[in-house]
Amino acid sequence: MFVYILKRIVATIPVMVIVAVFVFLLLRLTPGDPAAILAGDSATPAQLDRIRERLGLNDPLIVQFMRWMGQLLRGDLGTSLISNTSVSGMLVDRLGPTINIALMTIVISVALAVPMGVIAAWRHRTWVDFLVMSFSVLGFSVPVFVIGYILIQIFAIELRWVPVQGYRAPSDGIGPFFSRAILPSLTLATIYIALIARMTRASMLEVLGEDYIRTARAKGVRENVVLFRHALRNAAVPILTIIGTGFALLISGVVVTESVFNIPGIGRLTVDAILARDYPVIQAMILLTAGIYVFVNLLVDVSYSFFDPRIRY
Amino acid sequence: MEFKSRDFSQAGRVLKIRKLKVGLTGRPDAEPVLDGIDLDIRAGETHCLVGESGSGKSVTSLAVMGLLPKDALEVQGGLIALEGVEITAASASQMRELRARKIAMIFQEPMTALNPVLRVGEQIEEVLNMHTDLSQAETKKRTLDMMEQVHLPDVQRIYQAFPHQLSGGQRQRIMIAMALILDPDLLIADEPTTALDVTTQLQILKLISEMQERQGTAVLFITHDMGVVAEIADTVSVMQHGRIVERAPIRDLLTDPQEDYTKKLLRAVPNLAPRAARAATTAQEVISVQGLDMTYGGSGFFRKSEGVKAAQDVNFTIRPGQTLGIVGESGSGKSTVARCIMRLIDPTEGKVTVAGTEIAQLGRRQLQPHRKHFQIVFQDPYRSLNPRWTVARSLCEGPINFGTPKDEAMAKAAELMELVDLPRDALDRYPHQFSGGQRQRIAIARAVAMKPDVLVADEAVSALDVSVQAQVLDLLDDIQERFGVAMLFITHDLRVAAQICDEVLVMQKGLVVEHGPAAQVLADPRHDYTRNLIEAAPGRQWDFANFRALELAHPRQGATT
Amino acid sequence: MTEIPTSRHSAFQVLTGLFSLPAGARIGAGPIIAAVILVAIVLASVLAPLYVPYDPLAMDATSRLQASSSAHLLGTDPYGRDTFSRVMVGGRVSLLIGIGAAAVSVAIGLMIGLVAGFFRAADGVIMRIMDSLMAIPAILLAIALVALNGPSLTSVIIAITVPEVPRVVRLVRSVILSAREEPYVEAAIALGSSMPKILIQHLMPNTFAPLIVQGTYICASAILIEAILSFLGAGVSTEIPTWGNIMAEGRTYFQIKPGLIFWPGLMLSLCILAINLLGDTARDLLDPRMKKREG
Amino acid sequence: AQEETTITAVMHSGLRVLDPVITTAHITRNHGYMIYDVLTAVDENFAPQPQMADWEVSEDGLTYTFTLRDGLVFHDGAPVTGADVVASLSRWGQKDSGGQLIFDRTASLEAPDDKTVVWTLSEPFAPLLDVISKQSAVPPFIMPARVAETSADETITEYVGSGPFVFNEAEYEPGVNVTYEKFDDYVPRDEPASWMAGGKMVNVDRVVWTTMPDALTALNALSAGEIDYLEQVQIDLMPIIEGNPDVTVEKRDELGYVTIGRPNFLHPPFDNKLVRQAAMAALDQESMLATMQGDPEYYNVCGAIFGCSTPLGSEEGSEPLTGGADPEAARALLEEAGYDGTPVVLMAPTDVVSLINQPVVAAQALRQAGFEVDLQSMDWQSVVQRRAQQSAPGEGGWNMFFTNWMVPEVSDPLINVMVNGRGDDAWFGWPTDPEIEDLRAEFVAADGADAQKEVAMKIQEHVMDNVNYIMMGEYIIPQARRNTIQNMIPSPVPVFWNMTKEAE
Ligand SMILES: Nc1ncnc2c1ncn2[C@@H]1O[C@H](COP(=O)(O)OP(=O)(O)OP(=O)(O)O)[C@@H](O)[C@H]1O
Ligand SMILES: Nc1ncnc2c1ncn2[C@@H]1O[C@H](COP(=O)(O)OP(=O)(O)OP(=O)(O)O)[C@@H](O)[C@H]1O
Ligand SMILES: [Mg+2]
Ligand SMILES: [Mg+2]
Repeated sequence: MFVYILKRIVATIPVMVIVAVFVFLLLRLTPGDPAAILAGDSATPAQLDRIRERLGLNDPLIVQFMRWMGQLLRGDLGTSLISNTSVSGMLVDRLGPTINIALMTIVISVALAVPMGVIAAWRHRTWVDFLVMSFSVLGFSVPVFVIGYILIQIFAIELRWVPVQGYRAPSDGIGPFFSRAILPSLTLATIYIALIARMTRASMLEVLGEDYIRTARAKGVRENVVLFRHALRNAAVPILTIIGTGFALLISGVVVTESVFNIPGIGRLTVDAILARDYPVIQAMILLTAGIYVFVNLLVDVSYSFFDPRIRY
Repeated sequence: MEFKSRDFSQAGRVLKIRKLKVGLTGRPDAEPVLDGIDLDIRAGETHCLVGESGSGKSVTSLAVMGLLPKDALEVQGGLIALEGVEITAASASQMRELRARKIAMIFQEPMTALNPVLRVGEQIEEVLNMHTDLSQAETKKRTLDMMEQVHLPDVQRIYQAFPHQLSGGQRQRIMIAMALILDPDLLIADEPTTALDVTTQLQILKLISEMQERQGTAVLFITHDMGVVAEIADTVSVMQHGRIVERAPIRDLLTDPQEDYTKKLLRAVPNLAPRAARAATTAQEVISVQGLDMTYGGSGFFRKSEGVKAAQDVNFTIRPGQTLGIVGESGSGKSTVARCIMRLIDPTEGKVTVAGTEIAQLGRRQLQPHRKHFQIVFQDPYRSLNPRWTVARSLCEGPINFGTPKDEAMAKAAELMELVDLPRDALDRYPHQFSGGQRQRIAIARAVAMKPDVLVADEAVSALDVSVQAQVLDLLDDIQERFGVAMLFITHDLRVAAQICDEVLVMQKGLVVEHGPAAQVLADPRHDYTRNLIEAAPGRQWDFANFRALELAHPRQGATT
Repeated sequence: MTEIPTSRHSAFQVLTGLFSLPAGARIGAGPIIAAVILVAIVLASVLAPLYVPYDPLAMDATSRLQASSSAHLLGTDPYGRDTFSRVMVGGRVSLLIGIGAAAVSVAIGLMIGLVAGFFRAADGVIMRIMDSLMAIPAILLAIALVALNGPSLTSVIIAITVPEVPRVVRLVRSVILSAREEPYVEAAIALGSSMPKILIQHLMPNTFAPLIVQGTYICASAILIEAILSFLGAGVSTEIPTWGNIMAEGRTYFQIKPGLIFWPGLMLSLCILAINLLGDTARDLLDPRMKKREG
Repeated sequence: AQEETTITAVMHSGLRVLDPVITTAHITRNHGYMIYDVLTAVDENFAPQPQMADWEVSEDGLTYTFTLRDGLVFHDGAPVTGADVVASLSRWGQKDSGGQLIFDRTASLEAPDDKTVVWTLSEPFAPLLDVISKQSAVPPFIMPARVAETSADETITEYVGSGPFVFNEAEYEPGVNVTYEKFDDYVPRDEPASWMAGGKMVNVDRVVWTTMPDALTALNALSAGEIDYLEQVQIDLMPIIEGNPDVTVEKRDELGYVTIGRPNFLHPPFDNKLVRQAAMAALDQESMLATMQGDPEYYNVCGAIFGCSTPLGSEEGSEPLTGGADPEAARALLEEAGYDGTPVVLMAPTDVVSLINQPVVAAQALRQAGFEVDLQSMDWQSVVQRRAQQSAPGEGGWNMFFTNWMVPEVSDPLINVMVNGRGDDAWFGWPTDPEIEDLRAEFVAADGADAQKEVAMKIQEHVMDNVNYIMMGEYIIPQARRNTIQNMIPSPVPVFWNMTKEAE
């Protein structure tokens, strides 16, 4: 197992290299000119060219790539072309909000969705099941921003329980953090609750017909234990997978939530950077998210064999 | 032979079943699965339920447990009362209270009945946690104790093991431990010893009877093993087609059966005496195994463990038309040998030559064309059938793989169904809709359909009632004669081994302790262990087919009859 | 030595083997209603140009953001275009994108996932590549693709599909990892079934239940992602109405004219609900244990 | 002691570039006005007024002498000297198009002493004061000499000015938040504030600018009192806050913006004047503005290329634009031009709210007049990159795009880049238009407001005939504030001096 984890960690390196090359090429294929953003509307072509020269954008691709790789090897993520600030500093500033919201979302989603899915499967084809199903379909098909607006309307504007927008780090106090993070987390959670609940239900349905469930009942085990200990663990693998890939989705999918709730996170940073073609920021962001994906999925893969001992690596 | 002959009329009535009718859910007009079952079991009594496979024995027991599959079967009439409490009307929480404390059940198929993702130790402990207030340490102690009592070896390891790491018999003993640990008032045992070798079986049976003496436990024992019935039963009910056709105290039933069906059943019980050896062939052996070694595992979650040496230095050859039997205690490595030969697992060491090809080292792809030559009937028939596939599809899979056109394969499948005594229309059903024995016959049919050169049968008949078992053994014999199949027959049932084997190989703890012609090994065992095995064979003093006791003075004679 | 018979089957045979439904399967009212709704929406969308009262692109600055009226059944948008006409016509491209993206990512993801789950040797490499792919934001990919190919339906579907595929792969693989340990797989090996056959006929059906969930999710999210993409200029042209871009355009008007989001959203939800119900039914039909026994 | 007052303002975009010389982005200019001061500035009558310095012009119009007023210090405590001014002007002069015109004619720019700057020209340049007083796009902000010595192509890395607010670098998050603190040592002028001129009295302790990408959220936050000020309110969304008694929606300045369409002169069909005229005839200001703004209160049909309420504004010859669409006339023009159905590639940005509508509306109108239109959606960055491509529309080029300007950015022929006719050196679209170049030279040479106005009229006429660009009208984006915010001066640039904040 240790060997496996070690191997996986080593395997991260080629993944990162692939991502790096791919992203680098992709970025240079997309039209757009950071120099133009910098210079503004009325710059002349000659001015633009001078800025490009200074930013090193006129060098051959391979030179630019090697330069970037060199920087990376020295642990330097580079400097934003637009704001001229260090990328690592930006990431540090922006990562906190996103990670905090994402974690809170995951906790909320799993805590709500798994029991929902379990109960729906247990009461297969009853109104409970139907309710969970319908909710999750809504969760998929209502745009995130609508959910956000509705939550704001109810909890921030009508009830005035929480602020409309903004973000405070947990270090500024749990109360302020919580009151601002709860709506965005709920907003983000809807879609994951929907997804996880559906997956839990589907997976549980497969399991509940098994003989060992009957055995558990024969032992006089309480129904909740039958469901959560015996059945859920057997149903866990696809659920875990969804949670894992869902986390990855979260990281990149927070854009809308972050704009609706005005949270200075990396989702917004990424989109802003893409729209401004701020190459060093985009590259760093994608490497970072790739790293997170790899890590989260490693966790998920390792946890498979914890939940299903027949899976061995 | 001594039969039990206690009178229970004074003892309290534990289970009372009246006019029980079970049918398909939502379809009261369809033919019921159980019809008009009446049954009484009193404290301390052992009531055996025998009868053909698919006759409704398991369904009866599930109905008592209140665990009929809701979507498929439902109680449509009658009454079941446990110590006066009517189960048919009990609420879910009442039922929960009753289970494990008052009624416990050992399920028929131990692999599917155990949760694959929980350690078996935890699964036993759970019963205690649910129904007692014992401390953690006490719980564990009770559990390990119980595991010792069902004669599991190496309990510390097995406590930590997951079901898939255990042999069939070990799993079954886990089930037994789970059922016995709370000393229930009524124990339902559905074929609890099918996967156990006779010595272990004997110990388990003793364990149950001790509990009965101690607690006055009533036992409903479902089995097809007449030897076991003869040993343990107070009363016997014979089932056929969802009805009880005959009920009698054990002695009466064995000496003077009334119904034709009962007679037929008893006549089918094989004799423990080895059958006449077949003419030795000089043909080239089709399978030869040399120096086979298999060690499982070797790495744990966070620590290295030594691994389980499941088979060591196994050697044998089989010629066409011959049968080699492997007998031995549960967990001795029989299935492991079978799986190595089938190359379902890769042997750690050794050679396996089938039809002239050395297969122990072949890659998967190279092996595939040779698979036609050797087939296996798995120990666990339910799991070995794809639950999403109809029986017809499962039966056709192999032949189609090797070029038989689909129509032809279908026609063959239908024939095979008849061969193993299942209705043709069952072809369109799914595995979960069959009884345990029916599934096993399907598994046999599937292997036979391939007309292999070598057939490995891992406890292929252990779940079958004797009449069907006899048919299947005839069938195997017939196939062997017609196609010259070499057979590796794994069983713990010495009667069966005696019936079918030319040679017998005895295994213990991964080692071959004795190997020789059947007549010699069974009639004149050299090794202590073999001797123990034979001694332990239940009901060996009774000649079931003739409704009388065997003359023990001339055991050797049987070999020549 | 006996002649070794061939064990080749046409892919067709392998696949048809998969869909032998239980005879006499009973279907309840729910799925039938679902099918009717789905067919109705698809037909209404496909035939929309024939019956909608306005050209979905015709603007009228004098009738912006109107409420429902007899002239404009569902009111108008900020350009004064008729919402009803736009929503109905919008279904065409949206459904195409949703179903296209779901079908493509499920199909590709299923294939790769089967291989990764079953062949340990391939697993490491495939999963690392998938990890890399997952990290690429759809937006970036879409912008690049549009730059290369021009804005087209294909570019949009590819851009949505690429990050979706690894998720499907992961899911399929996880199910296969468990299922391949089942004894019936061993039995199939013993019967000489080829790897592709085992994969497709024995293992693949285990993935259907989770795939139906994932597939419907992809379908819905593709329709919504398309909206985001078209707003970044990487979707289909702004001139082609889709449910996604109608909602995205209506986004800021949420508090003023919720209908701009509500109506296309309703259509989308209905579709997804119907697809889900049908998916569940299909799943139940494919899994005999779920099905009530018919005599 | 009084409690600290902080104004939280949501601005139209995030601040990312801190160098006000290198970019023309409005948010950076606004930032410049917060922390820097300027030598001279325009008041609400477009008239240059002294700010940091008084000036004197020699009789021959060749020598400008600026005298710095007393009490000017940078945020780091150093006094502002003539050398700082010279360095700052020189750097600006390399970047700004108006500045370049002046430096083309500059003999010398020197600081004989700490308080004086002397600017000597080689030939008279009447609009010099107008150019250095302008508020858009790049005003000549005064920085310490060590900062201003940075190359004009590199961004500065030290943000020290002598303006009324101090930039708080620690709390700066690019694109998200920027915090300014009151500069206690700033000495305002005595005159009342008027536009960028006059006394800049700071009455609050801190100003925080934040960016809210979501317009609805910003409005909701204003309603809930989480922010004090919203620079731009989408007019369609005004109903949300209209009922709120604590919030005022108002026009900050009457000038507003213009929106324009620019054809590409290099490629068919717009290389043909008749086709350009046809396009102009096909388009209709009223419906475009109505679609963009909705409420007529906030737009203004206006055919004056220099803006309707500016000194040079004139609507001469603009009937085709202001009189509604005339598809028939357009068709006739197309026929005359022999238009062969070459599709017009119209770039439609999708991520800039203020530019989304124009291409969509235009595409519809052009089609009605018989044009083939290929409306291509893309993000603004792609527009920005693509509009710099001179290749044919089929090969990555384009035919037409739309953009917006603040009225002061187009209000005279020197500032307005679209009337530049120097071919490849001209602004995107690259018209080669010697006539207009002659007119612009005439404008520079013209002496006095009346003479200038006359030339401007000629340019207007010429543009209407040659269709250098299509003026699509003026519009105003209102601002919204909590009622606690008072005394904000009207100005095209939102300024935070003078403003007071009462306790709620
Ligand atoms: N879930 C089910 N759905 C439909 N029919 C079933 C189901 N389970 C069992 N049956 C049918 O009920 C009958 C009785 O089955 P049961 O399992 O009780 O047999 P059994 O006597 O225990 O046989 P065996 O000795 O082979 O285990 C069989 O014909 C079987 O096909
Ligand atoms: N996958 C596995 N991992 C670890 N140990 C295993 C595994 N499978 C079997 N074993 C162990 O190997 C030994 C031999 O098992 P095997 O299944 O061959 O026994 P068997 O002779 O077939 O017994 P039975 O008659 O009970 O089926 C047992 O002790 C068992 O616990
Ligand atoms: Mg049974
Ligand atoms: Mg075994």
